[in-house]
Amino acid sequence: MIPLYIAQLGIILAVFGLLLVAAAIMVYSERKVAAIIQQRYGPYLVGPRGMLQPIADVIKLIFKETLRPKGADRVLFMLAPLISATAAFTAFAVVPFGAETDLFGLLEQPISLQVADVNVAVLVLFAITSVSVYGIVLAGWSSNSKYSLLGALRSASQMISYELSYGLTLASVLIVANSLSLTKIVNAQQGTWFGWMPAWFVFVQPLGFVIFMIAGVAETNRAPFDFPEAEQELVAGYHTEYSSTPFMMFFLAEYINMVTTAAVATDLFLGGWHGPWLPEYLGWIWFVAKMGAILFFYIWMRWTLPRLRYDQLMAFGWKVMLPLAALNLLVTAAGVIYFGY
Amino acid sequence: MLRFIPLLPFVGFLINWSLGRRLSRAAAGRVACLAMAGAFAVSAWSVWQLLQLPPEARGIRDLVMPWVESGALSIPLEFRLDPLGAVMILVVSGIGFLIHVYSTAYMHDERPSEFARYFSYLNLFAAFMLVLVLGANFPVMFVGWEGVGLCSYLLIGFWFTKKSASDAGKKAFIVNRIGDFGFLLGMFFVWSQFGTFDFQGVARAAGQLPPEAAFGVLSLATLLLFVGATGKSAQIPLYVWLPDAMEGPTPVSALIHAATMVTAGVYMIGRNAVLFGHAPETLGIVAGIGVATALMAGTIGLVQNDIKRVLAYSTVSQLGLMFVAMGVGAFAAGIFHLYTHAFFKALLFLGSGAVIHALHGEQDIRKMGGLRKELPITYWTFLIGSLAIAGVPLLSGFFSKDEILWKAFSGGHTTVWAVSAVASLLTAIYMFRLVFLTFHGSRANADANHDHAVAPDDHGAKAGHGAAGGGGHLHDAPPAMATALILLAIGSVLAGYVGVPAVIGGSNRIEQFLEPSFAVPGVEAAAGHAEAVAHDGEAVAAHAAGGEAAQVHGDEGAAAGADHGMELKLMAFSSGLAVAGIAIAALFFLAWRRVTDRIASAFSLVHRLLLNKYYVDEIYGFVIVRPIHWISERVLWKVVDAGLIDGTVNGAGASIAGWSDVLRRLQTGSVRAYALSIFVGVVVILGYYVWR
Amino acid sequence: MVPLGHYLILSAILFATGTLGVFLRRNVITMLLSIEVMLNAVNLAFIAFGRTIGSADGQVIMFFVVTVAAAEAAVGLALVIALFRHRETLNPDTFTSLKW
Amino acid sequence: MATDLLLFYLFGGVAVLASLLVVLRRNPMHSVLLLIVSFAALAALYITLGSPFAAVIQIIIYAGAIMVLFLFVVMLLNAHKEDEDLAAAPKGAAGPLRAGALLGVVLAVELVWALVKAGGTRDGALAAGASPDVTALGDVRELGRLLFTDYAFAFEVTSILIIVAMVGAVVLAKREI
Repeated sequence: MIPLYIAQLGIILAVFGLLLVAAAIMVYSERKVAAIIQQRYGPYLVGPRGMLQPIADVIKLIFKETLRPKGADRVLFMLAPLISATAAFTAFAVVPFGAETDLFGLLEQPISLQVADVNVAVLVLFAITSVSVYGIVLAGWSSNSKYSLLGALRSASQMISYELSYGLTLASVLIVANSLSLTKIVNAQQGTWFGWMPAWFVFVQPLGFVIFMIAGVAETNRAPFDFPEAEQELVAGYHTEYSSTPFMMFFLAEYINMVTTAAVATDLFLGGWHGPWLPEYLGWIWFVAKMGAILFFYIWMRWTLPRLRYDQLMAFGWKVMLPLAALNLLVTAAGVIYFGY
Repeated sequence: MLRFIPLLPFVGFLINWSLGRRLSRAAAGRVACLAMAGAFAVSAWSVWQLLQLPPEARGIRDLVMPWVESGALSIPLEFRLDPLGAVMILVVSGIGFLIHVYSTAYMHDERPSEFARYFSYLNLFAAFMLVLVLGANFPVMFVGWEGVGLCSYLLIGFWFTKKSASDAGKKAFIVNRIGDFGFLLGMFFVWSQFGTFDFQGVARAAGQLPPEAAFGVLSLATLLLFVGATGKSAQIPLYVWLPDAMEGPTPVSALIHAATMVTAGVYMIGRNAVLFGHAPETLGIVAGIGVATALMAGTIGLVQNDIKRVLAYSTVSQLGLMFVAMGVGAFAAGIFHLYTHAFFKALLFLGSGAVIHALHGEQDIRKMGGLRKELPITYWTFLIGSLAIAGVPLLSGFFSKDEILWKAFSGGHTTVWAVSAVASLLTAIYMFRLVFLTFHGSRANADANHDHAVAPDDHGAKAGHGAAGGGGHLHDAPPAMATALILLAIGSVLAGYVGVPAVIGGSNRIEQFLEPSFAVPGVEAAAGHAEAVAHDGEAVAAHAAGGEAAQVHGDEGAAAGADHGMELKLMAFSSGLAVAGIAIAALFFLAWRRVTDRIASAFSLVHRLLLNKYYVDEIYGFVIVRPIHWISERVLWKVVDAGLIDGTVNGAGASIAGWSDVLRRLQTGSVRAYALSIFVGVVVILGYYVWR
Repeated sequence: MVPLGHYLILSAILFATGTLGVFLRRNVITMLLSIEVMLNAVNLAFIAFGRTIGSADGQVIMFFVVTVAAAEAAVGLALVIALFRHRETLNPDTFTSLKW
Repeated sequence: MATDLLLFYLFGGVAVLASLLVVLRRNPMHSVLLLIVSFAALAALYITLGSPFAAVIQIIIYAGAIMVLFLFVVMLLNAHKEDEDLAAAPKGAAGPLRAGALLGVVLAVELVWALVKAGGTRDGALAAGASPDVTALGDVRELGRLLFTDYAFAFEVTSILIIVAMVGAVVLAKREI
């Protein structure tokens, strides 16, 4: 019998490790997918089919020299990547990725596969994403360089702009699920409608789903919204001046954010770990599958779509996304009142 | 219906005043005359309506609207027509109309705009005068009262480019204001006594009271009203403005300063007959002032050389006679005289106007003479007028004046009677002096006249006319003037026959007609009389009970026959006076001119005294005007205005500026300072609650 | 549980700190920040009270305060930008002219 | 309990320290970040006060929105350390400075004293009268209900205020509208 807190600790560690692994996998798969899309091989030397490539990258980065530009703010320059990484990891803390389980009787009481089940989980998530902007902004400002500053400014404004529609879609989902806790939201999507159609919120909130995805892309500074690090315009954006470990942290943070966003999307719209055929305790497979699909979609999008222009981005965010999100929220509220969920 | 009587002239005023400068002379004149004709027609019609009613209930009221309503005070804008009013409106609108017609010719030399201005004023005057006589209560009457004052000011100063004219206007206005002040006080006093402004109401209330033996509230009220009357009607001590008013155009003098406005005072007393009747003290004063004025003006008139001034003084003295009538309680007689006087005095003024017109502005009778041939119409009409005013039997003046004298005598005021007789003798003398000097004899230095004529005044056409005039042939009054003159002449002959005394087979109709206006309304006259007699046999008191009652008393007496012969004797005597006056005038001013001059030089002191009108103007100037000037300049201007008022105002400004300089320091645009002030407040308040 | 007084004293200290900032700093932005500090002190007091009397009103009021703070920050910063454009400085003591 | 008090002192201390530094640092950028720290500390305190919603709001709006705005401006104006434009400061500005600082201290003293005076009686009463069921406070539904019933009017007014502020900010900051 393993006491509860040990189990909790275990989960925490597991989540941490899994996130790292996920990041690695993401790096590899991204390169591969990109290669496939561009009709090349991609990494194939390190390990079988170059599967160990990410590890090689990590080692390379670690052994690089840590540079700090002259006139950079010492403290902040170092603080920035930490903030990003921390925020990224923390965000996942409130995301449940599996049904409650007692690990086949190993525990005296079942625990949910989740680090912290806060009853305002969604808001916490939101809060953390909103904080994660600081990492980028500080990085840009502290490294005392035009490109960085511009990148920082861009990312700041971009994130703030898209947070609004992001939050509004969250709100509409909350209304439908009638709860703030992610676990409850997921459980609300159990079962099917009309016997064949999975009761996922994506079918209730199609528009919300689309908006959420787009906003998520913007939040994670992915193409086609990757302005903070638009190679062609600002050498590498906010992390131009970074190298070695700090750079790695940003790198990590970006991929983990992707994972987190995908996970959240899964929980909110795709019914989390609920799915047919598989037993409860294997629900996490469904979860991973759905997440994988979304992530693939991300990569796919990145390598197919060109980058917008900055003003287009802003205009789109404020003049299309926000109104649509607000409309969606209103319609949802009205519907909920009308059908009396 | 009554409201249209004043309204029509007012409309005429509005037209001429607003778009007069665009109208031609003919148009403007026609508008004005039509307005007056309309007024006269309406008046005649209303009077006809009035006559249909039974004598006791004769009265038409027309409530236009409630005017002032506040608590106990209620002043409706109301017109009332009663016998007295009837006589007045007929005189005002009728003679007014004739004078309008006359003016169209007389003012023909004016520029069109001036012409229109003149007629607009004239119409306005008529409107106000009619309001005055029709007003059913004091305030409405007062509106008219002030209005006519204004118009007389405007018209006296019509040729305002002439200093003397504008001065005369101001003088008239100011003197009138003094009188109006008295009138206002009287009004308020009446209100405070009787709680009403309505004439009938006042009369009823006063009717209840016994006539005052001693000087009391009624006497005070009536006295104050009488002050107003002296102002309007040019009695001692406020008569000084009238002679100067002759600066105005002659028709104006005829209409305002002879026929209508100046009689307002008399009318006002008649209107409040009952009130005055109950204040014998005041009546006494009125009689005294009246007779004094009559005599004084007569004497002055004797020596004046300006044709219009002579007429002006005769007006004053005639008004004096009217006040005598009022004073002895013979209200009807007073109004009767007012009515006849309106005719012949208007006639005389217009006649003089014709003469002046013919002589291109010459007004000095010493430069006239022998106009009889050149101006026949003027001469004859003027002669008729003079005979009438002199009181030659069978002309209107005779009846009315004789009535007054008889009433004075029979009322027991022998002294009053005597002085009035002298006054009327003087009237005859100076009038015929005027006639003889103007129309008879030979034209004294005719060529001297127009350089003199052109010199003094620069009004419109004189210059042009003067050239044509020369010493040669003078043309008589143009048709418009002539008609007016003739009509008025007829009037002044016949007007008297409405009041032929009973003695000579007439039945004094006008007196019976007017009777109800002087009795307590509603209360039957005889009763009032009886009650009065019951009070005491004293004559004034008997009159006091209401003049008409006294009148009836007098007639009864006549019927008794005791003083019937007396009345006849007196009548003969006064006509004798008239003839005598004419004779004297003939002697001194036709036959022995030199003797006259010698007498004048012999009694040069008296002569100069009279010539300078007893130096009254100078006295006033010294006693009143000079001190006022001094005070205004030394005290009011230098000290009060420049020192006090300006000082206060400037001081206020300066102090504000100074304080702003101080306060501006607080307005440092520094955010921190403001925050500091806020926090001081916070800390203090919090501190208070902590330490408490 | 922690007695109310502690929270109140803490909030008082924070508030005073904020006022200090408003007066000591020569930088408009920092002054605005100090004002935020003061607002937060107030929020703390509200929530502490709400907790003590066991009602949610404290949080609601805090919510309103936050909203107002947001508005204030937006306008304030806009002003700062406008002023900086004219004067090339953020020192509040240089913005003393009452009319432009 | 001890842990409670411990947490209080910990986060309270952080908050005070951070705030003091916010005031004392010369570099606005640092001030902003320190302010965020103090916000975080306060948020933690809110959680200990059983108001997680308030805490989250604190982070989302204050840290996530308002402070980003500040950062933004700081970066935009590239606000230098204020020592540089100390020279530009006109004379006589020192008066308010000192007086204000003094007042701040006085204010603190007053407040504390007031609390101490009242503390003995009130605090006990409040603590006693309090039935602190944290769940009730944490319940977001309850908040929502309050917000849209008792405080509906205030809510609407604030929304108007926000719009006005938005327009005003745009008008002020835009070079030419």
